[in-house]
Amino acid sequence: MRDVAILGIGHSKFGKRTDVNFLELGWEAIKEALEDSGVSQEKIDFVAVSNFGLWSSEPSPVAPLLEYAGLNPTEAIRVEAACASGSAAVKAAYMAVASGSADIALALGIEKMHESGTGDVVELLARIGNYFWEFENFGPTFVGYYALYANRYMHDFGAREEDLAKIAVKNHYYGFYNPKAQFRKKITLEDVMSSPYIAWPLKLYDCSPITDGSAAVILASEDIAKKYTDSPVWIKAIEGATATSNLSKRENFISIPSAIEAAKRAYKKAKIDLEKPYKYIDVAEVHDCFTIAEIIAYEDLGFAKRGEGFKLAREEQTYIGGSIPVNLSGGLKSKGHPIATTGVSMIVELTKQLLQRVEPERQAPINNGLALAHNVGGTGHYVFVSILSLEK
Amino acid sequence: MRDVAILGIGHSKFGKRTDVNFLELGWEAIKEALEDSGVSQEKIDFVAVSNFGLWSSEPSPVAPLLEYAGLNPTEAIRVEAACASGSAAVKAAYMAVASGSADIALALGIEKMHESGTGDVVELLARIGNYFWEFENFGPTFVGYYALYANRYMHDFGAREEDLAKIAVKNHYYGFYNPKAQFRKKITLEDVMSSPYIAWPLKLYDCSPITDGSAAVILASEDIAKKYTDSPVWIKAIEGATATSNLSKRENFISIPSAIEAAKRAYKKAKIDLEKPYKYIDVAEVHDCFTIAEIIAYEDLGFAKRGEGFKLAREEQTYIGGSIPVNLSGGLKSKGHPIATTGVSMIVELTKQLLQRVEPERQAPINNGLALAHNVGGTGHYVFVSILSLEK
Amino acid sequence: MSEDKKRNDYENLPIILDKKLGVPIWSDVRELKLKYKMPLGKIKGFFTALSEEKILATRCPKCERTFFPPQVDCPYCRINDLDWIEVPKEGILETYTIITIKPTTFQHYEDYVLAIASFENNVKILTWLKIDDKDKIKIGMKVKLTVSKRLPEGYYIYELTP
Amino acid sequence: MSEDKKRNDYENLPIILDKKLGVPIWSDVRELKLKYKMPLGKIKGFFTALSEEKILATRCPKCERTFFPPQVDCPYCRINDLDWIEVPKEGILETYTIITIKPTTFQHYEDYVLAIASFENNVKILTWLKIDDKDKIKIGMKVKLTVSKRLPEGYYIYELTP
Ligand SMILES: [Zn+2]
Ligand SMILES: [Zn+2]
Repeated sequence: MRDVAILGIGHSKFGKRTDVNFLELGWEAIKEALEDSGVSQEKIDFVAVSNFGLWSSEPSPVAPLLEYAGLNPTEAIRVEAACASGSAAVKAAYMAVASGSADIALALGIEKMHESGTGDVVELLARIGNYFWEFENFGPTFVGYYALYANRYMHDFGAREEDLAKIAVKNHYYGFYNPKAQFRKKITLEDVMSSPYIAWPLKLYDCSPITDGSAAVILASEDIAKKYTDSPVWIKAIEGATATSNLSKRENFISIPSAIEAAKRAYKKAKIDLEKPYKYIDVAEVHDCFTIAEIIAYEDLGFAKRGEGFKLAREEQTYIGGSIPVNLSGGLKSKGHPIATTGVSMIVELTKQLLQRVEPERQAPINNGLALAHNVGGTGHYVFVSILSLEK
Repeated sequence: MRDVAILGIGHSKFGKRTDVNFLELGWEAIKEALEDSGVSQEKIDFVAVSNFGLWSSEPSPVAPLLEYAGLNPTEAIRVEAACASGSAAVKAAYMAVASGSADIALALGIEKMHESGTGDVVELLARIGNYFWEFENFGPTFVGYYALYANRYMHDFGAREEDLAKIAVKNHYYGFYNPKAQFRKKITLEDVMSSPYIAWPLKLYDCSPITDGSAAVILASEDIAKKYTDSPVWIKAIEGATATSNLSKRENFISIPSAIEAAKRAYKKAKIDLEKPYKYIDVAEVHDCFTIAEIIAYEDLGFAKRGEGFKLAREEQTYIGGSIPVNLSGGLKSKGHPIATTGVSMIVELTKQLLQRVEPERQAPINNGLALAHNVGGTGHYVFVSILSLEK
Repeated sequence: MSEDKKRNDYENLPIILDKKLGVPIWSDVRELKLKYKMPLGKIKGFFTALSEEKILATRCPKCERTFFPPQVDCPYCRINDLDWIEVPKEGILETYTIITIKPTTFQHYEDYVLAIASFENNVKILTWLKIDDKDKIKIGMKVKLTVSKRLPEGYYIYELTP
Repeated sequence: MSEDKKRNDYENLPIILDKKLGVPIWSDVRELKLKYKMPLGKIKGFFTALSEEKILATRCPKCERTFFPPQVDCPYCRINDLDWIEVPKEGILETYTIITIKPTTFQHYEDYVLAIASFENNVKILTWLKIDDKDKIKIGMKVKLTVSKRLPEGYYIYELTP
């Protein structure tokens, strides 16, 4: 297997992007990644695009995106793994380079959710769970699925709604400093607690928003990377795992088995101690589609013991200066959550963190040169955990 | 790059499969591939599923398929490249093994188009072309797109509707002997010529049908393959290329530039002479979604000179015994065309051909041990050309 | 050019102006409508039993795994035609929530309690919990699996009651 | 059990029987309806010109490539705000077909001629060709690019005429 480096990154402004169409939005990230890497289109051997779509009009979006971006006749595929689609695209591009199939590969995440109305987006997301046995007759929503977790988690471990709320406060705090974030507004615990219930016990401010946005990374093999850059970031691991589609078939509602499995594989591959991973990792982006998801992520990733993740939130241990800073981008909660873009966006953010290129207020101290991304599709239907490193 | 072998194959009966649901249909192919390879679920490291969906209910189909098939927590992604999605899934699984990311990988193609009505399937296919600039106001259908080719091709080269019809006759001839085919009925030139126009000059019998079906291949690295089988088939090349989404941006309407490009790359990788590839290849499966597509494929693949592909049909050179036998499975026309399954189905068929495991009436003589699959998404939006070989 | 025309340069086109930014937006003239037909032949036993107010799961005669949702194939033993078994009526509430913001196709229902209950044989079921006083719901409480009429559609489906 | 009930074991369920095989099929009670809103802000020049019966393409001032469909970015030169140029009214018919079997959302139109015409500056356009006698269509013939009213919707769109 060849080592794979990140050569360049691109990231659009996240938000309600009615100022651009789907193709213009894709080009924003591609253009930035091309410029950041110094690579031109004809050098790219493989493109993986993640786009969940359905809420936007192009049912096979790769072709129009490539046409617009001058990327024909480059080989290209779309990949999907629900809200983990972005990581799946990076994985596909990574495999293309690692296998020698491509020397340079592009992964693009793009989502334009505002081509549909809110009710329809809620509908489409809900259909991801399990169509026939869950959606058709019982209309769970994605907030609803995570509310089932939140309720059980709070019941078992004595966490309170305020603990969940602190995740939102933290992520908005950092999102305020991220110019690409959808919401650049600090919020208070009271703001969260007084927001209306969407699916009890989760409230509006526990939820990530509906977002348009794109992100891109350009990957290359070691010998190519050395020609283009003195500061490559290496993908040490990008490991996936899956869990049942039917939530009812899960062992419990306090952990995500596929996240535990993906983390175990990624730590093993990157040679990180499974017991105290937070001692090695300088900064993490975790999948806070809802506040409870970030707390469970702490536990699934080994940042906290089972049942103690909420204490990290309560004690503000995941701010800069705490035991491990998490979601300094603002997370899905404040930066926004364009479904299939999110995984790519996490890799972009962590690359910038490791290279110390983010805004000073949200720059993590980089000591070990290791960063982690945790990207969950559905309620753990698909999970990818990635480890980036300054050292090969 | 590690060499990649086909360890096992599975294939459902194609047709209107209202006797099974989506998951049962997927399991048919997976089960057969597991049994054919002797591999059990926990040995599989990576799964790539191709499913265009939209006409079927699960918007993120991989999770329910894995749950049903006992494949959790295996890492898995869905891939899409329109009607070339199946090849894209095989490519993803191939890259997983070639890169060392997986030792054993499964590619599954599945489509259950009869969960929607015919008009809606026509609608969804038409939307693949280019949504805003072509579909929205002008309602091209996929037959329509290929009819634009057929008309121009006939105009430029003097081909007649009868020449196109001969493709349908040939493919039905062989489909008759394929127990997995949707239509097992020989047809005459008159049957084709008297069928109603769908998009002039293409008639009903120039078109592949709406099909439910699944197909699976299990791939492995060389060392693993040797443990399981004495007769692996090797993937020598699986190369993709793309062309513009807007048909109006193509150079001409007599060839598919991405097919020419993908073929060139595949021949180069498999060290096959670009001038006379048909001298090397024992048998080919080409993408005959419409009869004209098979004729253009002959030319794009170098089986015939530009403008002379229709003569291969006229002279019946692509039957067994001719210059190169094509679509002995019955092709998309008679075997059926479950959109994202087709590419995987082609690889399954060619593996069987090379191993001389197909029905005697449709078995190609295997002299060089090389077979070719040509899989087109859209009107060339995505094309994959694969070369399989008995020798590593 | 009339005053009217000035206000929207696109009046002869299916174009609306974004309320906030005022940018023109093409309003799709091709509404996509999809309604799926999902074959049930192999698991029809579940639905005929449902008419008799029974909820069935399947069980593999070889490995004795139970499957809910019911599936006719055991992927581990690679056999089909699994046995049908009845899910007991009494279960335990594992977790629940109240869905306030609904998908488009569920907007016509009152807020509903989405719940998961566990039953013998390692069966868990996600469905609605029908209860008058939502404050009385407690994780760990006993719940009953019943079949009742879904209104306004008027079809029968399983749900939980206290 | 009544005779009626025997005929369909699923009468209280949204289940239909497949006409051919008689197998039960669940008929979705959740119809998905999607209608997209596609922003046009950056290419609004095309639509304002359309109201004046002009068809515009974009051209890159640096590499002089022409883009139709119009796009404001040149991906090769990586510049935006490309120039607008008018597509000449006269073109050549490259190819055509007659769409007999239509997508669901086009079922209400008469059979239409789908065509591609080429124009100066390497522009090709896919649209409808309006012609009384379809037998008179010939590849290579001159065609005119015009703007006309699409009925029954009543919006204006470009098409070809002889
Ligand atoms: Zn079993
Ligand atoms: Zn330019």
